[in-house]
Amino acid sequence: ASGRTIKIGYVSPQTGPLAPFGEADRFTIQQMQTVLKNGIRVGGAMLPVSIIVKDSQSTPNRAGEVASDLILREKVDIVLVSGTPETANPVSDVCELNEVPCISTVVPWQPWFFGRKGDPKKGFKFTYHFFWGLEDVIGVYTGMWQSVTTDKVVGGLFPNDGDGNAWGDAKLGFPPVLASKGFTLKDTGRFQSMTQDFSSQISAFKQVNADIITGVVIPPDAKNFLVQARQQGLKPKVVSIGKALLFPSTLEALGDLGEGLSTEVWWTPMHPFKSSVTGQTARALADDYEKTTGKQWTQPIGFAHALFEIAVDTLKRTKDIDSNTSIRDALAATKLDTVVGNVAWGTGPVPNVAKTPLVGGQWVKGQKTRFDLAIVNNQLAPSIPVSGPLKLLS
Amino acid sequence: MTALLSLRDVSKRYGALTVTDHISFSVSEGETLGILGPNGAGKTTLFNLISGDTRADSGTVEFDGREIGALAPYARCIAGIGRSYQVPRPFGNMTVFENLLVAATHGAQHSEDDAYALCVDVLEHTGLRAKANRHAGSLTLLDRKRLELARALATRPRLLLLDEIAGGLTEAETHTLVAEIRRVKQQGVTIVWIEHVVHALLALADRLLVINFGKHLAEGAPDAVMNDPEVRRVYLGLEAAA
Amino acid sequence: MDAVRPRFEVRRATRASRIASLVLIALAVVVASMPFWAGRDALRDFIEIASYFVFAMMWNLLAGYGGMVSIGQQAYFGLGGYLMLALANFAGLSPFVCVPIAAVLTAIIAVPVSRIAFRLSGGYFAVGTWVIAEVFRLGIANISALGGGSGTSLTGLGDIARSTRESITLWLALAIVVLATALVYRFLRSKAGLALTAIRDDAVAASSQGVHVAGTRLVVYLCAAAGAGLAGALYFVGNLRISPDAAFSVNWTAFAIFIVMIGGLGTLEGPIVGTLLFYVLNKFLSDYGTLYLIGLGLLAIVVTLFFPQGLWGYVSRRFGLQFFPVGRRLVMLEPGAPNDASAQVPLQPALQPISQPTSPPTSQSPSQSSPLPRTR
Amino acid sequence: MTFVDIIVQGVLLGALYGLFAMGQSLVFGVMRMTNTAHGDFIVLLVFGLVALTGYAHLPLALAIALLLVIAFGFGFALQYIVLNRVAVRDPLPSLIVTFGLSIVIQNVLQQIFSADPRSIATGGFESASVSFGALTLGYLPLVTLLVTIALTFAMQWLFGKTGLGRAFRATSDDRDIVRLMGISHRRTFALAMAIAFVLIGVAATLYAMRTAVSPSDGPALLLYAFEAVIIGGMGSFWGTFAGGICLGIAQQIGFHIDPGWGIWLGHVVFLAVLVARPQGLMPRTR
Amino acid sequence: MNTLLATHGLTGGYGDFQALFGVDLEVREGEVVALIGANGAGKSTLLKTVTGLLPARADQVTWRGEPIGGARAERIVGLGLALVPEGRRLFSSLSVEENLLLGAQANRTRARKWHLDSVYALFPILKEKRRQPSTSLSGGQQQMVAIGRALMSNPRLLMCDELSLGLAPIVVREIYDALPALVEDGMSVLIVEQDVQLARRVSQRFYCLQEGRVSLSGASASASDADIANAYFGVAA
Ligand SMILES: Nc1ncnc2c1ncn2[C@@H]1O[C@H](COP(=O)(O)OP(=O)(O)OP(=O)(O)O)[C@@H](O)[C@H]1O
Ligand SMILES: Nc1ncnc2c1ncn2[C@@H]1O[C@H](COP(=O)(O)OP(=O)(O)OP(=O)(O)O)[C@@H](O)[C@H]1O
Ligand SMILES: [Mg+2]
Ligand SMILES: [Mg+2]
Repeated sequence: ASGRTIKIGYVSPQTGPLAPFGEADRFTIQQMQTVLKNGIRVGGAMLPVSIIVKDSQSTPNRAGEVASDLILREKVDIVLVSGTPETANPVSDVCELNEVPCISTVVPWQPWFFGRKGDPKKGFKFTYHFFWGLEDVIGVYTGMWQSVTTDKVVGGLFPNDGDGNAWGDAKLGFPPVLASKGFTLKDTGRFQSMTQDFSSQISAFKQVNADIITGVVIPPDAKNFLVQARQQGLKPKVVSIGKALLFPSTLEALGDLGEGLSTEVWWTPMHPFKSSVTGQTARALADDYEKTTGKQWTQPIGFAHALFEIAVDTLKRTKDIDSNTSIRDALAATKLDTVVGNVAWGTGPVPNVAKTPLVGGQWVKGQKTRFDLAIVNNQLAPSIPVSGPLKLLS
Repeated sequence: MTALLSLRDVSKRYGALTVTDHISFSVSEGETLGILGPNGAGKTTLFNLISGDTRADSGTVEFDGREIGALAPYARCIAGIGRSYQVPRPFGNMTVFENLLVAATHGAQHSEDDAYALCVDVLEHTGLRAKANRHAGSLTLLDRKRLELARALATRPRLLLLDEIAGGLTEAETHTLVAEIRRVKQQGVTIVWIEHVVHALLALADRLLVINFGKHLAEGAPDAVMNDPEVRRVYLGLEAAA
Repeated sequence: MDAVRPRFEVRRATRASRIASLVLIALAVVVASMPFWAGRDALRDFIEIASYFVFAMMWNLLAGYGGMVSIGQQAYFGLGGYLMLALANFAGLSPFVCVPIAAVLTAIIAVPVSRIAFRLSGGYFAVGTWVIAEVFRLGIANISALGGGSGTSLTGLGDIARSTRESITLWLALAIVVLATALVYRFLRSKAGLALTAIRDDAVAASSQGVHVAGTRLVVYLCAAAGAGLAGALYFVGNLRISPDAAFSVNWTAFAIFIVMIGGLGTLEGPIVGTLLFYVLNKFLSDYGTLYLIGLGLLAIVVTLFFPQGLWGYVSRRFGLQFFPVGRRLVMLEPGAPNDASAQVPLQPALQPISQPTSPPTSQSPSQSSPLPRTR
Repeated sequence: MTFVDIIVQGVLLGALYGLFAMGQSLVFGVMRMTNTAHGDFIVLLVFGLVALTGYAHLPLALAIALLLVIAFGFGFALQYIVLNRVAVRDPLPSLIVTFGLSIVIQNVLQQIFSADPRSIATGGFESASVSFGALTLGYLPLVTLLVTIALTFAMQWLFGKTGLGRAFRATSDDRDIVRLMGISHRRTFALAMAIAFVLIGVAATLYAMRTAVSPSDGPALLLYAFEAVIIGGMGSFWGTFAGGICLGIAQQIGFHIDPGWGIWLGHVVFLAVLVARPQGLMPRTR
Repeated sequence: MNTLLATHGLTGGYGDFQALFGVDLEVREGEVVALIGANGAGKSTLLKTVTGLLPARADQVTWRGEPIGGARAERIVGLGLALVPEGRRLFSSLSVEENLLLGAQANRTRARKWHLDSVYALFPILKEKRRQPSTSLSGGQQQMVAIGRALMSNPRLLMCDELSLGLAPIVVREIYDALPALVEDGMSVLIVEQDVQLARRVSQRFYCLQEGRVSLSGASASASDADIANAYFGVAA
């Protein structure tokens, strides 16, 4: 196996509705190509590396197809995938079936594991995942909400998609925990994304006069809901929503409505971690991104970077580069401090899942940019500094 | 001779307009009935009622002793009613031959191989043989009308409904047409023929039916009807026999 | 009849068609042996091609021959996929067995659906079918047992050895392609196929010539549904993961339309040519993402505007080639008989306006028999 | 959610759908063209407005006016150069070309503006509202309703009473013979499409104020527009308006029962209407 | 009487199918000219070419000496030339009255002898059905609308293809009786007619087409039936 090129496959949504999740990819890939230009040392030999990037076009089918391409045509040694169940799950499935090691992230682990019909006893043979889980986001959100005075009535907006179904799941999702923590949840049921009208939810929330609104919705829905909520006189004190509120671009689109909204935060420049391949701190990485692209930093940067950190580390530790199982074994044995924190499998809630820290953030008026993401809750990851308490919506 | 087709008290209205007004008549086996009437009298509608393209509001249509008012057009065709359209409706993307083949395989219920012979016969007699492989869409008006007749014949009808197939033909062409229809008649096919070209009609019709505003105006032996002063006034616009 | 019957014969096959049939059989054998020599990617490619092709061919049957232009065939594609998956995951049947069963069930479901769809015609039909597909998508998205909106994975295949799984899937795909093609071809050559063309040209006239219009249409619609179901089931056996948005995506029909139009509407060769072209493009250019899709869209537009008869249509007119002739040519045998094979219009009609499935019975509008040339 | 509330919100939602549908009603009803790019046209103009306000930094009012002018020209050109070739009774060619257009538009927009959703800042207008006792109504939805009604009046008059309207219908019947009446069918169609685009422009403006729009949103809008047109019946703009309202109310009721089934119910009602009255509620032309 | 319309060696056809081979024909102010010929002779093609529905070389067709060949139909009809097309071709989604009104659209300048009332006077039945969709009319009634529609543009030259086709004798009579009245106020008429006798009776001059060529022409009164039969079919019938 001397001198042959190591091939790393990478799948993410670079176009389509989920494109914000893939926004950082071009930057990350370029960075990695420069870092790895003289290859990786595997078992004494220095092997050249090529990274093959595929676009899932935000559709599960396409994601599955390109994954098969990577495996069958490009014959990649390892597959990396990032961004929403709609992308990560089909790719992982294909890898599992074709017995190729796969690392996935940027999906709460439950939708990834149970969404793929995983069995907590058996786990998966070739697919490994690192990210936080619903228990974390629930913890963070409830933590934020408990830090302020509300009537503890929560209105839930859970769409009928991978994330929405998981968040709203009666066993794994918000409902049981909220109940146990003394919140009352008003869940009007799963709705179709791209809904033009939320008046039924709004009036339901008004009836129970919910002070808190939460959920995981795509940007257009978020805007629709918030606008109509204000129109129809729903005045929540706290709005904590996942997905839609992750990206600065969507906040821009929200205009004034955006200020004070809160969301979960998986990575920021403030995170006290360093990259194992470039040695950059989180801050340095973010600055590098803003300098290179001229765009405001976004959370996926860290995780896209971490995917490659783990891949490189795994390959370095691989005994026989030509054996999938050998690579897989190396992957399974990973214990690495990455720019998103420590990643190690075996300690997670279920097999094949490693967890990264999660904190809570709120969008506040920024200096350079219209909005900045301020960390307001770190109870699950005290190592990450908070910049202030959660403020109620005016 | 037994009645092959008989309409009893059939009416059809479009909105306020009564197009067919309590019409009753019958045609006996082997007979040729000519139908005359001013434009808009309701002749074509009458055909539509018989062929099933439109349903009557009231009254009964009997064919070969059985009530067919409820049957769909295709069923009536299979039962033995073949029709031509006043404004030709060829299957434009098919060849002339295939046009006939449709009629022969479905209307006449032949297997495809038996159908070939029948179609060739019809092509021969309707002077379309040379155009057998032409697309029906590119035919001239005359050939389209020929095709209407040919297609109706290819369904092996017992009752043949002809709607103004002589319109627009020259003298000579009309003669050949009349000859062809006479041949069909001699095979014992019952014919109902709407025609404004009266002399063509007179050449063959055993009996004439004149309708006006959907109403039965006159009926009987051709010359009798043609000399009926009412008919002459309404239809030919002549004052009583001059 | 009295007249002496002239001697004649009716030509249906062409030389090209005889050669073609041999070539195709040979091809099938080659494909069947692929597991023993070809790479895994080739196998998968064929399976994907197969499902695209079958789906496109069925759309072609429906729209190109049946004159029923639907934007809703993804309904049956998705149903096929979901039924296969449900049978496999819940009833524990082997997914391979589930594929044909799913197709049959799809056709059964299509029966009541057709009663709604057939109330519509022309553009109405096109849009109506799309809405029907949406109804299925949203309906299934609300069934949590099937994973709801997030979809679910096919579990049944995990424990079958990889190589066996792949070869069986390939043979299944091959069988489906051969069967579907053969059936459609036979159907189109039969007198039912004849009726179909007639209906497309003028439904009213057809019924007055003894053609059971509604019946014929229904048969075609059900065939198309079953075929789409097959394609869908096959695709998701290969793809393993299904979700409503993916399974019932209008893009399936969009692709089918592109394939057929680029290849040639209303010809059996069209979908073949179209699929191959589409597939090649998809393989080598799809990494260009948006640009690729822009190109695809433009291609479809250009072809429709300037080669309405599609690539194959163009070739077959240019060189009078026909691998799957369905037309009939009458040839008079006795000497001197005017045999205007010279004045041949090509047997394969260009794509001409398909008269809408139903037009008012007494309508005297001569639109489909106008001697005036249509301005293009 | 009170019954009144459901109905009111349904009407307001329906007005938006009706507005989406106006342009389609003209194109589908007059040219008999199955335009599957309608939704993408709306999105296109939304981004046009975004470009005018966000990049060219024009004041909103001016931007809107400019947009409508551009829309008119663009619609005219599009029809004259491209779509006229496929504006025949056969739905297929137009269907494919517009399908193609739809894909091209979506991806071009994505190439230029990225996949991020955009909207028009109206300085809080979109969230302002008046309340009548229990129910509070947003200004924006009310404005949408009024605009839709006004446009319906205008279109019905133009289409039914004026010579231009007559020319529209005649041209859609027989594009050869209409030339013998001294009318160029190419110009007539182009004009119709131009007007349709102005209507789309209005819809796009109000829509962009209401929600954030991303390049791939078109198809979702298309179906609502089509449904409104078909429920209402070909070529009748009051029908289209009514169709939109029906759709809105149906969905609203559905949402109330279960948010997951709202849109579904809308579709089902649409199909039900088709089965009951294939010609639509108030058809004008056939 | 000066010439209104003239063709010079007019050729034409459909795509690569040629239907006309050098036709010379002229129509003068206020005369009725008949165009006869067997089916497929090229009569309709001639009319379509003259009105610009089919392509032609500019100098092949002149209007008052001006070359108009190949010009756009919508322009040509503006000059005062109206065609009653073969097979009626009414606008199915317009009411009878709207069909007529549309006819007036072609003419903005010329005198308005023909307007709704005068057309209704000519065909009273149409007045009753003015609000009905034109599809709902009988074949004959549709023909009347087609003629009325052409008249509404108050043309200088009215060209009728197969006027009597599908018309009851009484209607044919009415229409042809109206002809002289039309000609009176200077309108010329070119009629394509299958009924040769009728055609000759109403026309001053006639042209006979045969396979795309003029096989006979002259004063309608003088020509002998034998000649015409000959001109019709090439050989004496
Ligand atoms: N749309 C068309 N496409 C191709 N050829 C045509 C078309 N219309 C007519 N032709 C051909 O042109 C020739 C002349 O046709 P045309 O209709 O001018 O004859 P005509 O004298 O009007 O006959 P008729 O008395 O039947 O109307 C015919 O041979 C016919 O086959
Ligand atoms: N679908 C319809 N809707 C409304 N009225 C109709 C319809 N079809 C026919 N009519 C009316 O019915 C009457 C008779 O029409 P029909 O076609 O039967 O007349 P006809 O006797 O065939 O006349 P012609 O000899 O001119 O063909 C006409 O007044 C026509 O207006
Ligand atoms: Mg009639
Ligand atoms: Mg003619």
